[in-house]
Amino acid sequence: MRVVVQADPIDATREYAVVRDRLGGQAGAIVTFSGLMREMGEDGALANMTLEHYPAMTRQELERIAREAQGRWELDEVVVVHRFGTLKPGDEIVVVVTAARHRREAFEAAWFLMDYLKTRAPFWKKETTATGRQRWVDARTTDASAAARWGKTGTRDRPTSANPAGSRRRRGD
Amino acid sequence: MRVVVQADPIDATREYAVVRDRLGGQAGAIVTFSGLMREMGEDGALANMTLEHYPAMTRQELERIAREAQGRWELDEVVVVHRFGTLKPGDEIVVVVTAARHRREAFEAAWFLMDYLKTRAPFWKKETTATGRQRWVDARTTDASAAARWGKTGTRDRPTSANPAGSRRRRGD
Amino acid sequence: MTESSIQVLYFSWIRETIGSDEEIVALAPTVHTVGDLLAKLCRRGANYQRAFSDPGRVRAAVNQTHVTLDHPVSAGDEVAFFPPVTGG
Amino acid sequence: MTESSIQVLYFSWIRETIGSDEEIVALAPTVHTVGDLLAKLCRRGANYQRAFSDPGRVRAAVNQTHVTLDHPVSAGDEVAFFPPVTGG
Repeated sequence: MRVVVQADPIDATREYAVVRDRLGGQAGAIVTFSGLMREMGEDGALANMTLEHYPAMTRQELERIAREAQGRWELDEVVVVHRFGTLKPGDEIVVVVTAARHRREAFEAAWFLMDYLKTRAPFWKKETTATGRQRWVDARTTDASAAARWGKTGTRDRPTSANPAGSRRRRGD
Repeated sequence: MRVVVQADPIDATREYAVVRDRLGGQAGAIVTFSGLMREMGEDGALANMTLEHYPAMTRQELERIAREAQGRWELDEVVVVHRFGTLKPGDEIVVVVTAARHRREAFEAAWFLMDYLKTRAPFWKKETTATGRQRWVDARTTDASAAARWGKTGTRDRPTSANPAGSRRRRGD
Repeated sequence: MTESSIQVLYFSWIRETIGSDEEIVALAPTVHTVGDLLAKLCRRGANYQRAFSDPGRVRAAVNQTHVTLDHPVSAGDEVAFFPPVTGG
Repeated sequence: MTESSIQVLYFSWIRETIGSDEEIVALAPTVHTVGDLLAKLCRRGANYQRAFSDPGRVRAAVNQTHVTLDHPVSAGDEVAFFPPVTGG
Protein backbone atom coordinates (compact mmCIF):
# COMPACT_ATOMS: atom_id res chain seq x y z
CA MET A 1 0.00 0.00 0.00
CA ARG A 2 1.26 3.43 -0.92
CA VAL A 3 -0.59 6.60 0.15
CA VAL A 4 0.94 9.99 -0.61
CA VAL A 5 -0.30 13.56 -0.23
CA GLN A 6 1.98 15.95 -2.08
CA ALA A 7 2.32 19.50 -3.38
CA ASP A 8 4.58 18.42 -6.24
CA PRO A 9 3.09 17.41 -9.60
CA ILE A 10 2.05 13.76 -9.70
CA ASP A 11 3.84 11.49 -12.16
CA ALA A 12 1.13 8.96 -12.99
CA THR A 13 3.39 7.03 -15.36
CA ARG A 14 5.93 6.50 -12.58
CA GLU A 15 3.23 5.34 -10.15
CA TYR A 16 2.09 2.77 -12.71
CA ALA A 17 5.59 1.64 -13.68
CA VAL A 18 6.63 1.06 -10.05
CA VAL A 19 3.63 -1.20 -9.47
CA ARG A 20 4.12 -3.14 -12.71
CA ASP A 21 7.84 -3.66 -12.19
CA ARG A 22 7.46 -4.66 -8.55
CA LEU A 23 4.67 -7.18 -9.21
CA GLY A 24 6.53 -8.69 -12.19
CA GLY A 25 3.97 -11.24 -13.37
CA GLN A 26 2.07 -11.68 -10.10
CA ALA A 27 -0.92 -9.52 -11.07
CA GLY A 28 -2.87 -10.00 -14.28
CA ALA A 29 -4.62 -6.63 -14.21
CA ILE A 30 -3.62 -3.10 -13.28
CA VAL A 31 -6.09 -0.21 -13.37
CA THR A 32 -4.73 3.31 -13.19
CA PHE A 33 -7.18 6.14 -12.66
CA SER A 34 -6.14 9.77 -13.10
CA GLY A 35 -8.33 12.68 -12.10
CA LEU A 36 -7.22 15.79 -13.98
CA MET A 37 -7.90 19.49 -13.64
CA ARG A 38 -10.17 20.56 -16.50
CA GLU A 39 -9.55 23.88 -18.24
CA MET A 40 -13.24 24.84 -18.20
CA GLY A 41 -14.98 25.61 -14.91
CA GLU A 42 -18.63 26.52 -14.45
CA ASP A 43 -17.80 30.20 -14.98
CA GLY A 44 -15.57 29.73 -18.05
CA ALA A 45 -11.88 29.13 -18.68
CA LEU A 46 -9.73 28.58 -15.60
CA ALA A 47 -6.28 29.96 -14.85
CA ASN A 48 -5.62 27.63 -11.94
CA MET A 49 -7.12 25.80 -8.99
CA THR A 50 -6.04 25.63 -5.38
CA LEU A 51 -6.66 22.50 -3.33
CA GLU A 52 -6.92 23.23 0.39
CA HIS A 53 -6.75 20.23 2.68
CA TYR A 54 -6.71 19.22 6.36
CA PRO A 55 -3.15 18.00 6.74
CA ALA A 56 -3.59 16.19 10.07
CA MET A 57 -6.51 14.21 8.66
CA THR A 58 -5.86 13.76 4.93
CA ARG A 59 -3.27 11.02 5.00
CA GLN A 60 -5.00 8.89 7.60
CA GLU A 61 -8.35 9.24 5.81
CA LEU A 62 -6.77 8.13 2.52
CA GLU A 63 -5.17 5.20 4.36
CA ARG A 64 -8.55 4.25 5.83
CA ILE A 65 -10.06 4.26 2.33
CA ALA A 66 -7.17 2.20 0.90
CA ARG A 67 -7.44 -0.36 3.73
CA GLU A 68 -11.18 -0.56 3.16
CA ALA A 69 -10.49 -1.46 -0.50
CA GLN A 70 -7.94 -4.09 0.57
CA GLY A 71 -10.53 -5.59 2.89
CA ARG A 72 -13.17 -5.79 0.17
CA TRP A 73 -11.05 -7.14 -2.68
CA GLU A 74 -8.00 -9.34 -2.98
CA LEU A 75 -5.50 -6.84 -4.27
CA ASP A 76 -1.82 -7.20 -5.04
CA GLU A 77 -1.27 -3.46 -4.66
CA VAL A 78 -3.13 -0.22 -3.91
CA VAL A 79 -1.67 3.22 -4.58
CA VAL A 80 -3.37 6.54 -3.81
CA VAL A 81 -1.54 9.79 -4.58
CA HIS A 82 -3.37 13.09 -4.04
CA ARG A 83 -2.11 16.55 -4.74
CA PHE A 84 -2.72 19.78 -2.81
CA GLY A 85 -1.75 23.40 -3.42
CA THR A 86 -2.05 25.24 -6.72
CA LEU A 87 -2.64 23.27 -9.95
CA LYS A 88 -2.95 24.29 -13.58
CA PRO A 89 -5.32 22.82 -16.19
CA GLY A 90 -4.25 19.35 -17.31
CA ASP A 91 -2.46 18.54 -14.05
CA GLU A 92 -3.23 15.30 -12.25
CA ILE A 93 -5.22 15.95 -9.05
CA VAL A 94 -5.28 12.35 -7.97
CA VAL A 95 -3.91 9.03 -9.20
CA VAL A 96 -5.15 5.65 -8.01
CA VAL A 97 -3.49 2.37 -9.05
CA THR A 98 -4.95 -1.05 -8.22
CA ALA A 99 -3.42 -4.40 -9.14
CA ALA A 100 -5.19 -7.73 -8.88
CA ARG A 101 -5.22 -11.20 -10.35
CA HIS A 102 -8.15 -10.44 -12.63
CA ARG A 103 -9.59 -7.28 -14.14
CA ARG A 104 -12.86 -7.25 -12.23
CA GLU A 105 -11.19 -6.82 -8.84
CA ALA A 106 -8.85 -4.14 -10.17
CA PHE A 107 -11.67 -2.18 -11.85
CA GLU A 108 -14.03 -2.38 -8.89
CA ALA A 109 -11.40 -1.43 -6.33
CA ALA A 110 -10.18 1.58 -8.35
CA TRP A 111 -13.72 2.82 -8.90
CA PHE A 112 -14.57 2.29 -5.21
CA LEU A 113 -11.46 4.19 -4.13
CA MET A 114 -12.38 7.16 -6.32
CA ASP A 115 -16.03 7.18 -5.21
CA TYR A 116 -15.03 7.06 -1.55
CA LEU A 117 -12.22 9.54 -1.86
CA LYS A 118 -14.57 12.04 -3.54
CA THR A 119 -16.85 12.09 -0.48
CA ARG A 120 -14.37 11.45 2.36
CA ALA A 121 -10.91 12.85 1.61
CA PRO A 122 -10.71 16.32 3.24
CA PHE A 123 -9.89 18.45 0.17
CA TRP A 124 -11.63 21.60 -1.06
CA LYS A 125 -11.18 23.11 -4.52
CA LYS A 126 -11.08 26.83 -5.20
CA GLU A 127 -11.05 27.79 -8.87
CA THR A 128 -9.57 30.98 -10.29
CA THR A 129 -10.91 31.94 -13.72
CA ALA A 130 -8.83 33.48 -16.49
CA THR A 131 -10.48 36.81 -15.58
CA GLY A 132 -9.35 36.49 -11.96
CA ARG A 133 -12.61 35.53 -10.26
CA GLN A 134 -12.41 32.95 -7.49
CA ARG A 135 -15.02 30.39 -6.53
CA TRP A 136 -15.20 27.41 -4.18
CA VAL A 137 -16.32 24.32 -6.08
CA ASP A 138 -19.56 22.81 -4.75
CA ALA A 139 -19.73 19.12 -3.95
CA ARG A 140 -21.61 17.17 -6.62
CA THR A 141 -24.64 15.31 -5.34
CA THR A 142 -23.81 12.55 -7.84
CA ASP A 143 -20.59 11.95 -5.88
CA ALA A 144 -22.58 11.18 -2.73
CA SER A 145 -24.83 8.73 -4.56
CA ALA A 146 -21.84 7.15 -6.32
CA ALA A 147 -20.24 6.49 -2.93
CA ALA A 148 -23.49 5.25 -1.39
CA ARG A 149 -23.87 2.42 -3.91
CA TRP A 150 -20.86 0.64 -2.35
CA GLY A 151 -22.67 0.28 0.98
CA LYS A 152 -21.36 0.87 4.48
CA THR A 153 -17.70 1.03 5.46
CA GLY A 154 -16.03 -1.41 7.79
CA THR A 155 -17.90 -4.44 6.49
CA ARG A 156 -14.82 -6.54 5.91
CA ASP A 157 -16.54 -9.78 6.77
CA ARG A 158 -18.94 -9.26 3.88
CA PRO A 159 -18.16 -11.66 1.02
CA THR A 160 -16.49 -10.04 -1.98
CA SER A 161 -19.19 -11.37 -4.27
CA ALA A 162 -21.70 -9.06 -2.62
CA ASN A 163 -20.14 -5.87 -3.94
CA PRO A 164 -22.12 -3.71 -6.38
CA ALA A 165 -20.83 -4.89 -9.72
CA GLY A 166 -21.45 -8.48 -8.72
CA SER A 167 -25.16 -8.05 -9.10
CA ARG A 168 -25.44 -5.31 -11.61
CA ARG A 169 -27.95 -5.58 -14.38
CA ARG A 170 -29.06 -3.50 -17.31
CA ARG A 171 -32.01 -1.32 -16.56
CA GLY A 172 -35.05 -3.09 -17.95
CA ASP A 173 -33.52 -6.56 -17.77
CA MET B 1 -9.08 6.81 -31.58
CA ARG B 2 -5.89 4.78 -31.64
CA VAL B 3 -5.92 1.03 -32.31
CA VAL B 4 -2.63 -0.82 -32.60
CA VAL B 5 -1.70 -4.49 -32.92
CA GLN B 6 2.00 -4.98 -32.37
CA ALA B 7 4.73 -7.57 -31.76
CA ASP B 8 6.89 -5.07 -29.88
CA PRO B 9 6.51 -4.67 -26.11
CA ILE B 10 3.76 -2.22 -25.16
CA ASP B 11 4.76 0.92 -23.31
CA ALA B 12 1.68 1.62 -21.20
CA THR B 13 3.20 4.74 -19.66
CA ARG B 14 3.71 6.25 -23.10
CA GLU B 15 0.14 5.42 -24.18
CA TYR B 16 -1.15 7.21 -21.08
CA ALA B 17 1.18 10.20 -21.38
CA VAL B 18 0.25 10.81 -25.03
CA VAL B 19 -3.45 10.94 -24.14
CA ARG B 20 -2.92 13.21 -21.13
CA ASP B 21 -0.67 15.63 -22.98
CA ARG B 22 -2.90 15.81 -26.05
CA LEU B 23 -6.10 16.44 -24.07
CA GLY B 24 -4.43 19.06 -21.85
CA GLY B 25 -7.30 19.89 -19.50
CA GLN B 26 -10.19 18.78 -21.72
CA ALA B 27 -10.83 15.47 -19.94
CA GLY B 28 -11.31 15.17 -16.18
CA ALA B 29 -10.76 11.43 -15.99
CA ILE B 30 -8.41 8.95 -17.64
CA VAL B 31 -8.61 5.23 -16.97
CA THR B 32 -5.70 3.05 -18.08
CA PHE B 33 -6.15 -0.71 -17.98
CA SER B 34 -3.23 -3.08 -18.41
CA GLY B 35 -3.61 -6.79 -18.86
CA LEU B 36 -0.37 -8.52 -17.95
CA MET B 37 1.05 -11.98 -18.45
CA ARG B 38 1.07 -13.78 -15.11
CA GLU B 39 4.03 -15.94 -14.17
CA MET B 40 1.80 -18.79 -12.91
CA GLY B 41 -0.31 -20.79 -15.35
CA GLU B 42 -2.68 -23.60 -14.48
CA ASP B 43 0.17 -26.10 -14.78
CA GLY B 44 2.72 -24.12 -12.77
CA ALA B 45 5.36 -21.51 -13.52
CA LEU B 46 5.47 -20.22 -17.08
CA ALA B 47 8.50 -19.57 -19.25
CA ASN B 48 6.59 -17.62 -21.89
CA MET B 49 3.35 -17.31 -23.80
CA THR B 50 2.67 -17.00 -27.51
CA LEU B 51 -0.29 -15.00 -28.75
CA GLU B 52 -1.51 -16.18 -32.16
CA HIS B 53 -3.93 -13.88 -33.94
CA TYR B 54 -5.87 -13.48 -37.20
CA PRO B 55 -4.04 -10.54 -38.76
CA ALA B 56 -6.63 -9.68 -41.41
CA MET B 57 -9.35 -9.52 -38.78
CA THR B 58 -7.69 -8.34 -35.54
CA ARG B 59 -7.31 -4.68 -36.25
CA GLN B 60 -10.77 -4.18 -37.70
CA GLU B 61 -12.37 -6.11 -34.84
CA LEU B 62 -10.55 -3.92 -32.28
CA GLU B 63 -11.69 -0.84 -34.23
CA ARG B 64 -15.28 -2.10 -34.17
CA ILE B 65 -15.07 -2.53 -30.39
CA ALA B 66 -13.53 0.92 -29.93
CA ARG B 67 -16.21 2.55 -32.11
CA GLU B 68 -18.88 0.72 -30.15
CA ALA B 69 -17.49 2.28 -26.94
CA GLN B 70 -17.44 5.72 -28.57
CA GLY B 71 -21.08 5.25 -29.52
CA ARG B 72 -22.11 4.28 -26.00
CA TRP B 73 -20.18 6.92 -24.03
CA GLU B 74 -19.05 10.45 -24.67
CA LEU B 75 -15.30 9.91 -24.74
CA ASP B 76 -12.48 12.34 -25.40
CA GLU B 77 -10.16 9.51 -26.40
CA VAL B 78 -10.02 5.73 -26.78
CA VAL B 79 -6.79 3.78 -27.13
CA VAL B 80 -6.49 0.01 -27.60
CA VAL B 81 -3.06 -1.56 -27.99
CA HIS B 82 -2.78 -5.34 -28.20
CA ARG B 83 0.33 -7.41 -28.45
CA PHE B 84 0.93 -10.63 -30.39
CA GLY B 85 3.87 -13.03 -30.64
CA THR B 86 5.93 -14.30 -27.73
CA LEU B 87 5.66 -12.62 -24.32
CA LYS B 88 7.37 -13.21 -20.99
CA PRO B 89 5.79 -12.98 -17.51
CA GLY B 90 5.09 -9.40 -16.46
CA ASP B 91 4.72 -8.13 -20.05
CA GLU B 92 1.67 -6.10 -20.98
CA ILE B 93 -0.65 -8.14 -23.24
CA VAL B 94 -3.12 -5.33 -23.77
CA VAL B 95 -3.47 -1.69 -22.75
CA VAL B 96 -6.71 0.27 -22.95
CA VAL B 97 -6.91 4.01 -22.25
CA THR B 98 -10.19 5.92 -22.02
CA ALA B 99 -10.56 9.65 -21.37
CA ALA B 100 -13.82 11.39 -20.52
CA ARG B 101 -15.22 14.41 -18.76
CA HIS B 102 -16.10 12.43 -15.63
CA ARG B 103 -14.82 9.21 -14.07
CA ARG B 104 -17.97 7.15 -14.59
CA GLU B 105 -17.77 7.30 -18.39
CA ALA B 106 -14.03 6.55 -18.38
CA PHE B 107 -14.40 3.57 -16.00
CA GLU B 108 -17.40 2.09 -17.78
CA ALA B 109 -15.89 2.45 -21.25
CA ALA B 110 -12.56 0.89 -20.24
CA TRP B 111 -14.29 -2.03 -18.54
CA PHE B 112 -16.61 -2.50 -21.51
CA LEU B 113 -13.67 -2.49 -23.93
CA MET B 114 -11.89 -5.18 -21.94
CA ASP B 115 -15.00 -7.35 -21.55
CA TYR B 116 -15.72 -7.11 -25.28
CA LEU B 117 -12.15 -7.58 -26.37
CA LYS B 118 -11.88 -10.74 -24.24
CA THR B 119 -14.70 -12.40 -26.19
CA ARG B 120 -14.29 -10.84 -29.67
CA ALA B 121 -10.67 -9.99 -30.46
CA PRO B 122 -9.22 -12.94 -32.45
CA PHE B 123 -6.27 -13.87 -30.22
CA TRP B 124 -5.33 -17.28 -28.83
CA LYS B 125 -2.86 -17.85 -26.01
CA LYS B 126 -0.46 -20.77 -25.88
CA GLU B 127 1.50 -21.12 -22.66
CA THR B 128 4.90 -22.77 -22.29
CA THR B 129 5.75 -23.88 -18.77
CA ALA B 130 9.21 -23.68 -17.22
CA THR B 131 9.47 -27.44 -17.83
CA GLY B 132 8.76 -26.99 -21.54
CA ARG B 133 5.16 -28.19 -21.73
CA GLN B 134 2.81 -26.30 -24.05
CA ARG B 135 -0.91 -25.74 -23.60
CA TRP B 136 -3.57 -23.67 -25.33
CA VAL B 137 -5.41 -21.51 -22.78
CA ASP B 138 -9.13 -22.22 -22.57
CA ALA B 139 -11.61 -19.37 -22.79
CA ARG B 140 -13.06 -18.47 -19.36
CA THR B 141 -16.83 -18.78 -19.16
CA THR B 142 -16.77 -15.75 -16.84
CA ASP B 143 -15.48 -13.71 -19.79
CA ALA B 144 -18.57 -14.55 -21.82
CA SER B 145 -20.91 -13.56 -18.99
CA ALA B 146 -18.89 -10.40 -18.32
CA ALA B 147 -19.35 -9.35 -21.95
CA ALA B 148 -23.03 -10.31 -21.97
CA ARG B 149 -23.93 -7.87 -19.17
CA TRP B 150 -23.26 -4.95 -21.53
CA GLY B 151 -26.09 -6.01 -23.83
CA LYS B 152 -26.17 -6.21 -27.62
CA THR B 153 -23.76 -4.47 -29.94
CA GLY B 154 -24.77 -1.82 -32.41
CA THR B 155 -27.29 -0.17 -30.09
CA ARG B 156 -25.91 3.32 -30.42
CA ASP B 157 -29.29 4.98 -30.08
CA ARG B 158 -29.63 3.55 -26.58
CA PRO B 159 -29.26 6.28 -23.95
CA THR B 160 -25.98 6.20 -22.04
CA SER B 161 -27.87 6.06 -18.76
CA ALA B 162 -29.08 2.58 -19.64
CA ASN B 163 -25.67 0.98 -19.39
CA PRO B 164 -25.02 -1.55 -16.59
CA ALA B 165 -23.42 0.56 -13.88
CA GLY B 166 -26.24 3.07 -14.15
CA SER B 167 -28.61 0.78 -12.39
CA ARG B 168 -26.35 -1.36 -10.30
CA ARG B 169 -27.34 -2.13 -6.75
CA ARG B 170 -25.97 -4.11 -3.89
CA ARG B 171 -27.30 -7.61 -3.64
CA GLY B 172 -30.02 -7.55 -1.02
CA ASP B 173 -30.85 -3.85 -1.46
CA MET C 1 -4.96 24.72 25.16
CA THR C 2 -6.04 23.93 28.71
CA GLU C 3 -7.51 20.69 29.97
CA SER C 4 -11.07 22.04 29.65
CA SER C 5 -10.81 23.51 26.17
CA ILE C 6 -10.98 22.17 22.63
CA GLN C 7 -9.22 23.19 19.45
CA VAL C 8 -11.55 24.16 16.59
CA LEU C 9 -10.46 24.26 12.94
CA TYR C 10 -12.27 25.73 9.92
CA PHE C 11 -11.70 24.99 6.23
CA SER C 12 -12.68 26.33 2.81
CA TRP C 13 -15.41 28.97 2.66
CA ILE C 14 -16.39 28.29 6.28
CA ARG C 15 -12.88 29.40 7.24
CA GLU C 16 -13.18 32.46 4.99
CA THR C 17 -16.64 33.44 6.24
CA ILE C 18 -15.62 33.14 9.88
CA GLY C 19 -12.30 34.86 9.16
CA SER C 20 -10.22 32.43 11.18
CA ASP C 21 -8.68 29.05 10.54
CA GLU C 22 -8.16 27.88 14.10
CA GLU C 23 -9.17 28.83 17.62
CA ILE C 24 -9.26 27.49 21.16
CA VAL C 25 -12.73 27.26 22.65
CA ALA C 26 -13.49 26.72 26.34
CA LEU C 27 -15.65 23.66 26.83
CA ALA C 28 -18.81 24.98 28.54
CA PRO C 29 -20.79 22.53 30.70
CA THR C 30 -23.70 22.75 28.22
CA VAL C 31 -21.54 21.49 25.32
CA HIS C 32 -21.74 17.74 25.04
CA THR C 33 -21.85 17.20 21.27
CA VAL C 34 -20.49 18.68 18.06
CA GLY C 35 -23.96 20.18 17.49
CA ASP C 36 -23.86 21.87 20.94
CA LEU C 37 -20.46 23.34 20.03
CA LEU C 38 -21.84 24.63 16.72
CA ALA C 39 -24.75 26.35 18.54
CA LYS C 40 -22.34 27.93 21.00
CA LEU C 41 -20.09 29.21 18.18
CA CYS C 42 -23.10 30.76 16.41
CA ARG C 43 -23.60 33.03 19.41
CA ARG C 44 -20.16 34.53 18.76
CA GLY C 45 -21.31 36.73 15.90
CA ALA C 46 -22.90 37.20 12.49
CA ASN C 47 -19.90 35.72 10.66
CA TYR C 48 -20.35 32.39 12.49
CA GLN C 49 -24.09 32.45 11.89
CA ARG C 50 -23.49 33.04 8.17
CA ALA C 51 -20.89 30.26 7.96
CA PHE C 52 -23.20 27.76 9.64
CA SER C 53 -26.54 29.05 8.31
CA ASP C 54 -27.15 26.00 6.09
CA PRO C 55 -26.66 22.84 8.18
CA GLY C 56 -26.81 20.77 5.00
CA ARG C 57 -23.54 22.34 3.88
CA VAL C 58 -21.61 21.82 7.12
CA ARG C 59 -19.59 18.71 7.90
CA ALA C 60 -17.50 17.94 10.99
CA ALA C 61 -14.59 15.81 12.14
CA VAL C 62 -13.50 15.01 15.69
CA ASN C 63 -9.86 14.08 16.11
CA GLN C 64 -9.46 13.74 12.31
CA THR C 65 -12.39 11.37 11.86
CA HIS C 66 -15.68 12.23 10.09
CA VAL C 67 -18.57 12.45 12.56
CA THR C 68 -22.21 13.53 12.64
CA LEU C 69 -23.42 16.43 14.79
CA ASP C 70 -24.57 14.16 17.61
CA HIS C 71 -21.00 12.95 18.18
CA PRO C 72 -19.71 13.77 21.71
CA VAL C 73 -16.91 16.27 22.31
CA SER C 74 -14.53 16.14 25.23
CA ALA C 75 -11.80 18.36 26.62
CA GLY C 76 -8.66 18.13 24.47
CA ASP C 77 -10.51 17.16 21.28
CA GLU C 78 -9.68 18.65 17.90
CA VAL C 79 -12.96 19.53 16.16
CA ALA C 80 -13.02 20.64 12.50
CA PHE C 81 -15.89 22.25 10.56
CA PHE C 82 -15.89 22.30 6.77
CA PRO C 83 -18.16 22.13 3.68
CA PRO C 84 -18.72 18.80 1.89
CA VAL C 85 -15.33 17.77 0.50
CA THR C 86 -14.47 18.25 -3.19
CA GLY C 87 -11.21 16.37 -3.69
CA GLY C 88 -10.36 13.73 -6.25
CA MET D 1 -8.73 -19.38 -55.83
CA THR D 2 -11.36 -19.67 -58.55
CA GLU D 3 -14.71 -17.92 -58.74
CA SER D 4 -16.47 -20.93 -57.26
CA SER D 5 -14.14 -21.57 -54.33
CA ILE D 6 -13.65 -20.15 -50.85
CA GLN D 7 -10.57 -19.66 -48.73
CA VAL D 8 -10.64 -21.43 -45.36
CA LEU D 9 -8.38 -20.46 -42.43
CA TYR D 10 -7.74 -22.32 -39.17
CA PHE D 11 -6.34 -20.97 -35.91
CA SER D 12 -5.00 -22.22 -32.58
CA TRP D 13 -5.51 -25.89 -31.71
CA ILE D 14 -7.99 -26.28 -34.58
CA ARG D 15 -5.15 -25.37 -36.93
CA GLU D 16 -2.81 -27.78 -35.15
CA THR D 17 -5.33 -30.65 -35.11
CA ILE D 18 -6.12 -30.27 -38.79
CA GLY D 19 -2.45 -29.78 -39.61
CA SER D 20 -3.02 -26.85 -41.97
CA ASP D 21 -3.50 -23.14 -41.52
CA GLU D 22 -5.13 -22.32 -44.83
CA GLU D 23 -6.72 -24.06 -47.79
CA ILE D 24 -8.87 -23.43 -50.83
CA VAL D 25 -12.15 -25.34 -50.85
CA ALA D 26 -14.41 -25.72 -53.90
CA LEU D 27 -17.89 -24.44 -53.11
CA ALA D 28 -20.15 -27.48 -53.66
CA PRO D 29 -23.80 -26.80 -54.59
CA THR D 30 -24.87 -28.30 -51.26
CA VAL D 31 -22.88 -25.75 -49.24
CA HIS D 32 -24.99 -22.72 -48.41
CA THR D 33 -23.93 -21.91 -44.86
CA VAL D 34 -20.86 -22.01 -42.61
CA GLY D 35 -22.41 -25.09 -40.96
CA ASP D 36 -22.70 -26.81 -44.36
CA LEU D 37 -19.02 -26.06 -45.00
CA LEU D 38 -18.07 -27.48 -41.60
CA ALA D 39 -19.96 -30.71 -42.39
CA LYS D 40 -18.25 -30.97 -45.77
CA LEU D 41 -14.81 -30.47 -44.18
CA CYS D 42 -15.50 -33.21 -41.62
CA ARG D 43 -15.77 -35.71 -44.48
CA ARG D 44 -12.15 -34.97 -45.39
CA GLY D 45 -10.67 -37.06 -42.60
CA ALA D 46 -10.26 -37.94 -38.94
CA ASN D 47 -8.16 -34.85 -38.20
CA TYR D 48 -11.03 -32.58 -39.30
CA GLN D 49 -13.54 -34.64 -37.33
CA ARG D 50 -11.36 -34.34 -34.23
CA ALA D 51 -10.90 -30.60 -34.67
CA PHE D 52 -14.62 -30.02 -35.01
CA SER D 53 -15.88 -32.77 -32.67
CA ASP D 54 -17.16 -30.33 -30.02
CA PRO D 55 -19.32 -27.70 -31.74
CA GLY D 56 -19.37 -25.70 -28.47
CA ARG D 57 -15.65 -25.06 -28.90
CA VAL D 58 -15.76 -23.94 -32.54
CA ARG D 59 -16.27 -20.35 -33.66
CA ALA D 60 -16.33 -18.92 -37.18
CA ALA D 61 -15.80 -15.69 -39.05
CA VAL D 62 -16.78 -14.85 -42.63
CA ASN D 63 -14.76 -12.12 -44.28
CA GLN D 64 -13.20 -11.19 -40.91
CA THR D 65 -16.51 -10.80 -39.08
CA HIS D 66 -17.78 -13.10 -36.30
CA VAL D 67 -20.76 -15.19 -37.49
CA THR D 68 -22.90 -18.08 -36.32
CA LEU D 69 -23.03 -21.39 -38.17
CA ASP D 70 -26.22 -20.48 -40.05
CA HIS D 71 -24.45 -17.59 -41.79
CA PRO D 72 -24.41 -17.96 -45.62
CA VAL D 73 -21.18 -18.53 -47.55
CA SER D 74 -20.60 -17.43 -51.13
CA ALA D 75 -17.88 -17.90 -53.70
CA GLY D 76 -14.87 -15.75 -52.92
CA ASP D 77 -15.53 -15.61 -49.16
CA GLU D 78 -12.81 -15.99 -46.55
CA VAL D 79 -14.07 -18.33 -43.84
CA ALA D 80 -12.12 -18.85 -40.61
CA PHE D 81 -12.60 -21.52 -37.92
CA PHE D 82 -11.12 -21.13 -34.47
CA PRO D 83 -11.71 -21.88 -30.76
CA PRO D 84 -13.27 -19.24 -28.47
CA VAL D 85 -10.79 -16.35 -28.37
CA THR D 86 -8.48 -15.83 -25.37
CA GLY D 87 -6.93 -12.43 -25.95
CA GLY D 88 -6.76 -9.47 -23.61
